[in-house]
Amino acid sequence: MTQAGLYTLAASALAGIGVYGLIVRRHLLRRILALNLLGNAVFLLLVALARRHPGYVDPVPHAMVLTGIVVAVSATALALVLARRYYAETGLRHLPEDEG
Amino acid sequence: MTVAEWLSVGALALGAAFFFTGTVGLLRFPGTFARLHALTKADNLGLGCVALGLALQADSAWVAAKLALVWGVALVAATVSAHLIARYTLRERGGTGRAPP
Amino acid sequence: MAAGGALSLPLAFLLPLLTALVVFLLGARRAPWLPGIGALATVAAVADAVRHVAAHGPQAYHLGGWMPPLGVELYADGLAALMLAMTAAVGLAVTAYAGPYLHDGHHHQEAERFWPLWLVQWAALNGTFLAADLFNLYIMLELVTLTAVPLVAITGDRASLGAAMRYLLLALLASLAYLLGVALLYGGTGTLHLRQVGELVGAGGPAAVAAALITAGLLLKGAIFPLHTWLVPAHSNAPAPASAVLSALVVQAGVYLVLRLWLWTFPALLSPAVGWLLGGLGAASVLYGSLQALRQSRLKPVIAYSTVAQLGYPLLLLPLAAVPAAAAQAWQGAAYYIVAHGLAKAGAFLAAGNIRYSLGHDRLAGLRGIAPELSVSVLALGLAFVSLMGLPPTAGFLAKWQLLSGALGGGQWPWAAVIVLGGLLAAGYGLRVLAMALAAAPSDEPVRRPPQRLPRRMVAVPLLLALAVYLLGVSAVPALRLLEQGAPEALG
Amino acid sequence: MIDRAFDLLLIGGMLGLAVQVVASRALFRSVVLFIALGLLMAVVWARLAAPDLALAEAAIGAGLTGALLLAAYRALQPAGEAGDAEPAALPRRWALVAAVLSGALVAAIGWAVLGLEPPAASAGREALARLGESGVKSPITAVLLSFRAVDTLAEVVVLFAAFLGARVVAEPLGRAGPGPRPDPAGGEPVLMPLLLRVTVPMGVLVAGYLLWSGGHQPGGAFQAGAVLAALGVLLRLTGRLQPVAETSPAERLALVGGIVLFSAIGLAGAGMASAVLAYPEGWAYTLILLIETGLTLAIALPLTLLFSGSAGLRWRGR
Repeated sequence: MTQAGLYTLAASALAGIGVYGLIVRRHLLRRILALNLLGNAVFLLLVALARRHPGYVDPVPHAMVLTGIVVAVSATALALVLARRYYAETGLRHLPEDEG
Repeated sequence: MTVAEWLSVGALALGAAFFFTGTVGLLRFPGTFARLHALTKADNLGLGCVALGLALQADSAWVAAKLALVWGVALVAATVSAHLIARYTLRERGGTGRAPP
Repeated sequence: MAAGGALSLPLAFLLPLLTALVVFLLGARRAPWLPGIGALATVAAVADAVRHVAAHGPQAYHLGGWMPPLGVELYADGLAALMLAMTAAVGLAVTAYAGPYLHDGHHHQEAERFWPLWLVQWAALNGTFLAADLFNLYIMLELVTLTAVPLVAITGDRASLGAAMRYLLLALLASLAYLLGVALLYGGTGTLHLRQVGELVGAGGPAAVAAALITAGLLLKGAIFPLHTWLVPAHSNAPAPASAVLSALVVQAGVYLVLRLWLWTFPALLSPAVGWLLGGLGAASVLYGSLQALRQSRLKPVIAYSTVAQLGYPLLLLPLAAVPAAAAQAWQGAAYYIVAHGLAKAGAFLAAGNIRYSLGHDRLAGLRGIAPELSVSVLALGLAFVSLMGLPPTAGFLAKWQLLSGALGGGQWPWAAVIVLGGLLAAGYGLRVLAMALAAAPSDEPVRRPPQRLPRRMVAVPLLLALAVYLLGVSAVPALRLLEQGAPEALG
Repeated sequence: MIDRAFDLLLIGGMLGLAVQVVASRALFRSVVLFIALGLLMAVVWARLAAPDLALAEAAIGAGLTGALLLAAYRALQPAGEAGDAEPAALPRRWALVAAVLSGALVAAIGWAVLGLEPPAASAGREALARLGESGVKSPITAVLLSFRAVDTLAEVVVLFAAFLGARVVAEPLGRAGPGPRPDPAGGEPVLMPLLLRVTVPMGVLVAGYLLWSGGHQPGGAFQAGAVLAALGVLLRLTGRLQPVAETSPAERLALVGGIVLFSAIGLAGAGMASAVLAYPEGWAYTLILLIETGLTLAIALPLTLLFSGSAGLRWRGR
């Protein structure tokens, strides 16, 4: 197995861990962490796939991940502010399952 | 291998040993102060050894200077953070309510 | 290195964006006229784009002069042009409506925050309809999400904060599922351009996994059953202009992309089984959303569940697209459906906003006797509901008719049954609301507080939107001809 | 051989940390381990020949996200409660469903990537071949600011939108961001002014260098902006920058100026070059550097403000 192959498999495992955490853990902060794990998995997949070409490293996925990192921190920041405000208003740190 | 390379390998190995010791200390020692003691002393020395080992293999003096700078900056950061952790712990545990300078 | 295509394509993205930035720079209070100017400029750019598409066929604009796969292409065919035009109509209406709604003295801070968010969202929506690049679409979708969530939460009460939180978490999951699929597609094809990917990707296993991930993400963003749970709390707790934008545009962008990607990028994967699966989800949305709408006791949740139902219809195109006798008509019907629903839903939410603004609540039981005081708003609500039910002479009728005759022409009676049943259920919840609103005030009712007077512009805007639905119902030829520009080759 | 062992060790560490982030009982532990995972990811990027990403990940992914997470962790801790008091875990059968679902996902993606042949041609290959036409020497900067400039423009707008959104749902000034300082009356640790005197000028220098170097080697507006934002966080935490409820005109200009400049140069391209977001012949390098300078501020300031939890910041030196 090549180095890129190893890391692509690692990325799929990381994605699984993220999705599992997103489903089973209900604390808002944990859900945000799980989403970030999933994001890291996607980034890892992109960068590992960029490494497979013989003779060159594809710069386009690198640019995509760089963009993705900034998008991820923006979304995380908004989610955290929203979670804090939600907690301040309701005293809850998770979303009730029944409504909606 | 030349003498410089032997020295480099020796320094790297020593650095790794320091890091290992520091990490064991971090994991095994009781209490914040003891852990801090293990971590800061051993790891700063370890990083110094690693930087030295790499500097001996460096292509130019410029790269070696950069490695020295890395070590210096890491020392400053480690000093301040160790100081802050110790200060915070002392205030929490000591219960005097007044932080030492 | 030539851009090709109409300059108005990038302008449709850049003009609302620049307006948003300048509004933020100056402050909405200091320049209350600026959002209106920006909206008019955007509408002009969109009109020019539509004119180009109608006269010269599909337009492709290569940003930076770089051809794909190197650069990002903006692409407007008839479908994209129609979406742009619908967004422009709703956008102009919302901009006109939000002015008096927000500047009435109670909502000063909300106004400062609403304008930049909404204008950035408009830019991102136009970008979503135009982008012919999978990764650019990801950023546009994130931009739509990150502006939609604050619009849900803008009132800051408990219900809307919880709804916004749920919406944000699910939308981020959806974006990442989409991006995961895009990563696989780029890894397999080396390009991000919609049609180039379609030509290179084939129908193998990796393509199927990527398509599944992307579709799951988009169905979640488009609130298709069973991934619809976040929609109703989010859309019914937002202020009226935000609800209108969210229901008429934001979720429909997700459904639009499902159609766009399956017909242009993954036609090779669109087997009858896949078509039935996606169409089945659409049908489930139609039936489930309509049934839930019948059971609500407040007006805004009724309209929100009706959104869940209406979003399902365009997906019925996917099982019909492979049937030669049904494809052409179903294609027109599905595309027209998105437009008809967008206009009618924006009108309905703005009219409901008037009722709520005036009465201070939107409980169905409390609507008795409002017709004399809120006659125009109730009229607009009624006209919008008639289109949602699919009665002539509305655009909703025309869209349903095309879908239905496509389904019947191709012998696809299960889909025809869903369409008819969905229409009947819509009549049920629509008439239930209208019956309440048109009923005489109960004589034994204690004295109500007098309804608050509505600014004239807020009265007129929902009615104009509702009338636009009738206009498109009576004279559909230009829009349908526009749709033929660059219609998908995958049909039939 | 050693290379492979190192890769396996990295992957093992990464996945082990990820499992701990999800499974750990104490939330604080999860947060800290997630930050550690971010640092490990930076090493992974370096291993995978992506030094640009290593820089960005260390500064943004681990550093700023970590600071945001820790501040939020503290804010979500009920007053006077030591433990985490987490909501009840889901019933067992749900965990089973989740395990099956995520297992299926892993299997599907793993199967897909193993069947994925690298394409003969790719956008990246073309980008490398036509690097000379972009006006810069670093392929990633060329992709970000020339070939796919619209992505970068939209992405800075995403950050701006997150700032706008955070303003909508923000908490009161006293509770937002990292919260009140533990002992505003008590003195500052003696080493703090020293640290700032070393770090701040050096950080500005590093940011400037990263910005300039982006034209020909790893670095650029993202990394420079992240370093500046980290400085902003440090100054906010030590009280040099105080949160305020109003965004000053200068801050407004810094927040949107870079985006306006980028869009304006992009629009001018329609008349002076071949297309929107194209640069006139011979001007590409200069204009890209100008845009990147504006973007550095448009990245640094919203990130700092998102951490600060305020609409603006005022200087309160000591």
